[in-house]
Amino acid sequence: MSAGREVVPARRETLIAPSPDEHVGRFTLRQLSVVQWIGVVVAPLAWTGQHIVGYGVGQARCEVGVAWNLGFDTWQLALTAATVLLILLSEAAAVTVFLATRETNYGDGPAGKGRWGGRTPYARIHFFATAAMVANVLFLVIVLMDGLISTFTPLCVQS
Amino acid sequence: MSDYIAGGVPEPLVPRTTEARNGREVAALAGRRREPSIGWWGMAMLVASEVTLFGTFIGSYYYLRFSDHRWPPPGTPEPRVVVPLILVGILATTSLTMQLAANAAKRGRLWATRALLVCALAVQVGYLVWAVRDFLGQLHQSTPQDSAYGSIYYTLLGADHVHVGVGILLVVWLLWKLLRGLTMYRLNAVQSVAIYWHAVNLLTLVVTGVLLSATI
Amino acid sequence: MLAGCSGKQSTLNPHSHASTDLANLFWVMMAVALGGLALVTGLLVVAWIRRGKRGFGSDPDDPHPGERAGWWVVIGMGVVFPIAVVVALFIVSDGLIVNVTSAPAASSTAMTIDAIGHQWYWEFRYPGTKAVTADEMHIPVGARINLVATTADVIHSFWVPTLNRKIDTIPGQQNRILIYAKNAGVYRGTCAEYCGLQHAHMSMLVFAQPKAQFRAWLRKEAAPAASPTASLERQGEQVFLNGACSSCHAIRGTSAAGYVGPDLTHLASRTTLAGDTIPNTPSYLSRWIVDSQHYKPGNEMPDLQLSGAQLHALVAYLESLR
Amino acid sequence: MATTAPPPSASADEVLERLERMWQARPGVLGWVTTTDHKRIGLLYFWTTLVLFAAGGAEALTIRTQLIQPNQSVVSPSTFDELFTMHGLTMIFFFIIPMTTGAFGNYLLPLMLGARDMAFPRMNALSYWVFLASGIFIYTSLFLGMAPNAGWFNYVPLSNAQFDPGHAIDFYCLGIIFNGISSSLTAANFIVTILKMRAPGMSFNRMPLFCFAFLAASFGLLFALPSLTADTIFLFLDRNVGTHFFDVAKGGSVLLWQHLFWIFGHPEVYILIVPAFGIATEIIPAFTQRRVVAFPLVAVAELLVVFIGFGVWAHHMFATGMPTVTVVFFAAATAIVVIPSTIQVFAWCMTFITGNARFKTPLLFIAGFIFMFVAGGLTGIMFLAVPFDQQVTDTYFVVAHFHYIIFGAAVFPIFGGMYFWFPKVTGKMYFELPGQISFWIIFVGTNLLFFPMHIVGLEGMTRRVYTYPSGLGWGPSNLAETIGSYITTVGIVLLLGNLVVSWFRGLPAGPDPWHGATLEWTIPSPPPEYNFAVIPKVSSAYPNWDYADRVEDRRKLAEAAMVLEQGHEQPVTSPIDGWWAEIVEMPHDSPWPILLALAMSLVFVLLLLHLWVGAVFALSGVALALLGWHGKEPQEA
Repeated sequence: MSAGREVVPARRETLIAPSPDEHVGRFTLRQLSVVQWIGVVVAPLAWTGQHIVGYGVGQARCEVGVAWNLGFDTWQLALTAATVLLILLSEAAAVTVFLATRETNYGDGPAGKGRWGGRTPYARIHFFATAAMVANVLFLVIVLMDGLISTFTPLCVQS
Repeated sequence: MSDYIAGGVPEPLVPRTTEARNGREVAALAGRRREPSIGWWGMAMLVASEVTLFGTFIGSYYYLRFSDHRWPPPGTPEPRVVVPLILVGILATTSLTMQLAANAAKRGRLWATRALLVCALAVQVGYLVWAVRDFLGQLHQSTPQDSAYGSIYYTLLGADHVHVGVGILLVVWLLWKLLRGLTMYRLNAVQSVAIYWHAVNLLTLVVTGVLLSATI
Repeated sequence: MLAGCSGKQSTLNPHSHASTDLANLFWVMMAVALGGLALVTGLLVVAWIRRGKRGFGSDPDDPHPGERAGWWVVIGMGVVFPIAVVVALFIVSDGLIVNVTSAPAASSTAMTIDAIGHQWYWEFRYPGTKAVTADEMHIPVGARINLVATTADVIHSFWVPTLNRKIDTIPGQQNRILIYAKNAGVYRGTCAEYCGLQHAHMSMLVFAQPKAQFRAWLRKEAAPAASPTASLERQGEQVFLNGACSSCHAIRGTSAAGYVGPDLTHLASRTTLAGDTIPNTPSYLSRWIVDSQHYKPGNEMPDLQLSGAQLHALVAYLESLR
Repeated sequence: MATTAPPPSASADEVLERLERMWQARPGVLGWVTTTDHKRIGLLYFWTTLVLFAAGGAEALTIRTQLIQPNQSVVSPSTFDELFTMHGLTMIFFFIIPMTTGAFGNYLLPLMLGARDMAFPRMNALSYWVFLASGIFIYTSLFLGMAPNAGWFNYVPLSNAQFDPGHAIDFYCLGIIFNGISSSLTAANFIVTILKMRAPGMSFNRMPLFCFAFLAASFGLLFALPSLTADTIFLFLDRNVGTHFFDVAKGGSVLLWQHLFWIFGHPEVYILIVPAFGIATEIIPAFTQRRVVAFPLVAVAELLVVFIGFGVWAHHMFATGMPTVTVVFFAAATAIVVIPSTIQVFAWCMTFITGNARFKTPLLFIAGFIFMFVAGGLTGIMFLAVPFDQQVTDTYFVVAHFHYIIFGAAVFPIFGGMYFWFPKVTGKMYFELPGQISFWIIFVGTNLLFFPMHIVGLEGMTRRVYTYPSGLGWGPSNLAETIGSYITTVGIVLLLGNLVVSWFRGLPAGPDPWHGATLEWTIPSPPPEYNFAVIPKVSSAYPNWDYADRVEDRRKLAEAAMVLEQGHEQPVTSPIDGWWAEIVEMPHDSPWPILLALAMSLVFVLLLLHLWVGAVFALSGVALALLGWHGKEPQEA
């Protein structure tokens, strides 16, 4: 929700917080925050999409007999490749943010060691980046597992 | 930094928003509040839950469709395309009206808010009246008891109409509240009902699209 | 202990390639699991031994002792190692072993048997013959059999643990599973999906016989019931046909064609009654007819109000149905 | 701090006295009926769920007694079916969820976030009254002898009108929907509370892990329940209106029920145990005097386990004959959903080792929880092996697995949490020795109860059989299980007895007996109605150990700064970074929540009796209650 015009100056004076335009390495703080969210949300969403579509394609092909002009394996491999790319993008974003904010500390509060100590939002950005770096690996593994196995298993054999 | 202040703002500068009792105060305090209200968040949660419910209904629709090749089954009339689309399109415009009402309320403009809400209400009531008549009309040709298609068709449509009806009750309640002027509480209410209506309009569009997909 | 003499229905007492693979898979996973449990328990024991040694605030320079080491353990033992384990398990079980238990290719099987679940008994049909029996399935040893599992009412699940994994009987669906017995014997199976009041008494016996024996059995089973010779048995037949029995049970070769209860054409050739609940002896049979609700409360069979003489004749007749 | 200079004429005592006056509740029963205080609502939840826990436990004991040896007939088959159905429903919907989210969450979340109440105090009360009503509703069926009897997952067609006539399944459908309303309200309330009501300065990376766990569980509930609601609506319509959602003959599908049920049902499992993780991650730091190792990974693991948990549902349906190519998607997700748990387990163990562990009763329960959770989790991993899953599903092996998870991983931390926060809630200290004894009895009892289930399961014993033949070697294991169930009962009775006696006889505990890590230990025990006299300063996830901040708070109290005593006032912050956005007036206690719950109960009773028109009229009662609810605005209070 955008702030009403008349109070913007007041906010600038009173909000004891780093300016969003402050430079952190190559990025401004605002950009860094955006990149951090990319690192956090892209991979889960990509996996969600691949999970639903991949399952749906299998159901449609085997339970209903709907065969779109593309073959099943082509579908799965294309889907897997696209998802893997998105997840790698997400991971790259997380790593970038992690490296850019190393001089902070997610847990020790403003008194923490490092250039920014544990101050908000640096510490929050670093915290999410750290978490995302590990989380994205899990999504990558899931996608590779089912994407590849589903192309190797004989098509439409009842399990 | 040494003079770090928890929350970034010293207490005296934080707006005590619930104190706003008229349009001017509302405008001033709402402007200084840099975040959506708690009520807005609460409504967002309700909306998330309702959207998920409809997501489940729609998922069931396609699951049933893909487990039965005759869709709609022979003897069941295909849903009409043109009229529903037009009316849903008209209903969707109320999102704009509701949002304008919310913005007007945020700027403390009581009369503008009331006027915009009345406009929205007119369209919404019109839509619901037509929708209910059409619903009952269709029941003469086919019923939910005919087949799984009928069951999910009427459940989806009915659930959507119910949500439109609840939205109308909310708008009526807002107008009744606004008879006694504008307060921060009522501003929050207007903003919350606005996002409810955004969700309902979106759902109505999607549901109509899903039901029409049977004709493809 | 698990696969002992009483393992008639034990998953760890395999008598087919499929169950053998499943049992071996289990033992491997079990070993790994025990290792994991031992590891974590060991860590807890270490913590207990080292209790009171150090902690927060004990060293002002290092407020969080061992944090870095902890991170590496969490990354290594908590992420990398378990991912390696589950991926390996996934490939072995869901890439390879899954094909052993999935539905057999139609061309690869010697014969087909239909298993139809009823509340609460199993009906077995042998397509291509007239043979219909209940709760006791006969199969040739060493033959790949394509078992088609369907249901007449609710969801049941066909399961003979020593021969293969289970398969649900879903209304509107024809699920298939491979049945194969390496050696002759009697294997016990049961309904695995909760199917109502007598789910507990919906078991079955699978008789794996040498091919010749099996063919003989099938020929006999396909034939209609021999009409009774002794007068008592003939009275019994009349009781059966004129009484309530024939409205629910079928006896091929007579006018009785009910489809509520199991087919009784060759009842006497079965070893058990009511889904392996009681042995099939004249005394148990008569007690079952008089008061089936005692053995299997809630089953469909009504109290027939038979006189002693009628019951005597009826049992004699049923015992003649070999 | 110059910026928060005190108003000239206010001393600490005046301020506290004004807060007392402002926040004090109505006296007597009326105070409890109309309360919106999250602590009182938490206690109401606690006592109610304990009663329902006793009911579910009694059902379990009857089941175990029936199965003590082959061919028993302690109860009739139909009673047995009702018992195991009600046991499942009770323990999941009426004990664990309301105990963790309802009792622990309600009481502790605001205290840990530095808030004075939940985001929606009256909605919070509504959740409780609706929960109570739904509990009474579903247990009425048991006393009327028409309790649900198709198992807690209630598969069609067994549960449709043809095979289960009468009201049993209608009670199930309506009871589940009714209870789901309560849970959804609680979930929404928790999410908004966690996102918006944190003390200023508590950015996400400074939020206690307990709150991450409850955030995850609340999102799980919010997005999982609609699927179950839709499912039960379909079934109710099929049974009473004649629709054909699950009728194969008319183009319906019986597997639709299973898909919708398990899309809810599997996240449900994580909704049950993630709050328990949260409890563990509070108890461990307190008793090792050390922060949880790898904080960000544990935090994200709690969220991930619920998120990935939405993608594994079909592993409950591997035996229904789906194509292998679709099955593997769920097997892969099932494989990886393990990893967040391994992350947490090793983080906990390393915290144990690198910290200064004091094995008091709460920590014993957590150690036991880790053991049980790992044991249950390892059998859980086996279910990603599709063929093995197809072999053991619907047998006692699965029963063993999920009881290790649900009793071991969810109920053990609940017991540990009862001991841990007992001093905070009552101001009394429990007796340590009986506490430790109760742990060992429960630990031995549960393992004796649940471990042999693995064996009988592998030996081929299927679930939900009211009896079993002799001669298959299942007798000894079942006997051991039954004995184990009795031992466990003894342990639980001892635990509760210890707490009750301590309540009257216990020594005063003081505000912080454990040198705990989070904000609830900075305030007196039991906490005052307004929770925090001074809105606390938070600069890490373990604020009670940030000595400087606590000193500053005390100084502010002396200066009457950061007190917000002009009404039921509460700071509201931004969702991620905790910037201070506004100060709002919170609602006072109100009679409308319980009245609204009554109106809703009337609707559901009329639906049960198939009085459709009456139900529609009763909805107007709901509308009236809502009007009254919103009649008086906070600034008019």
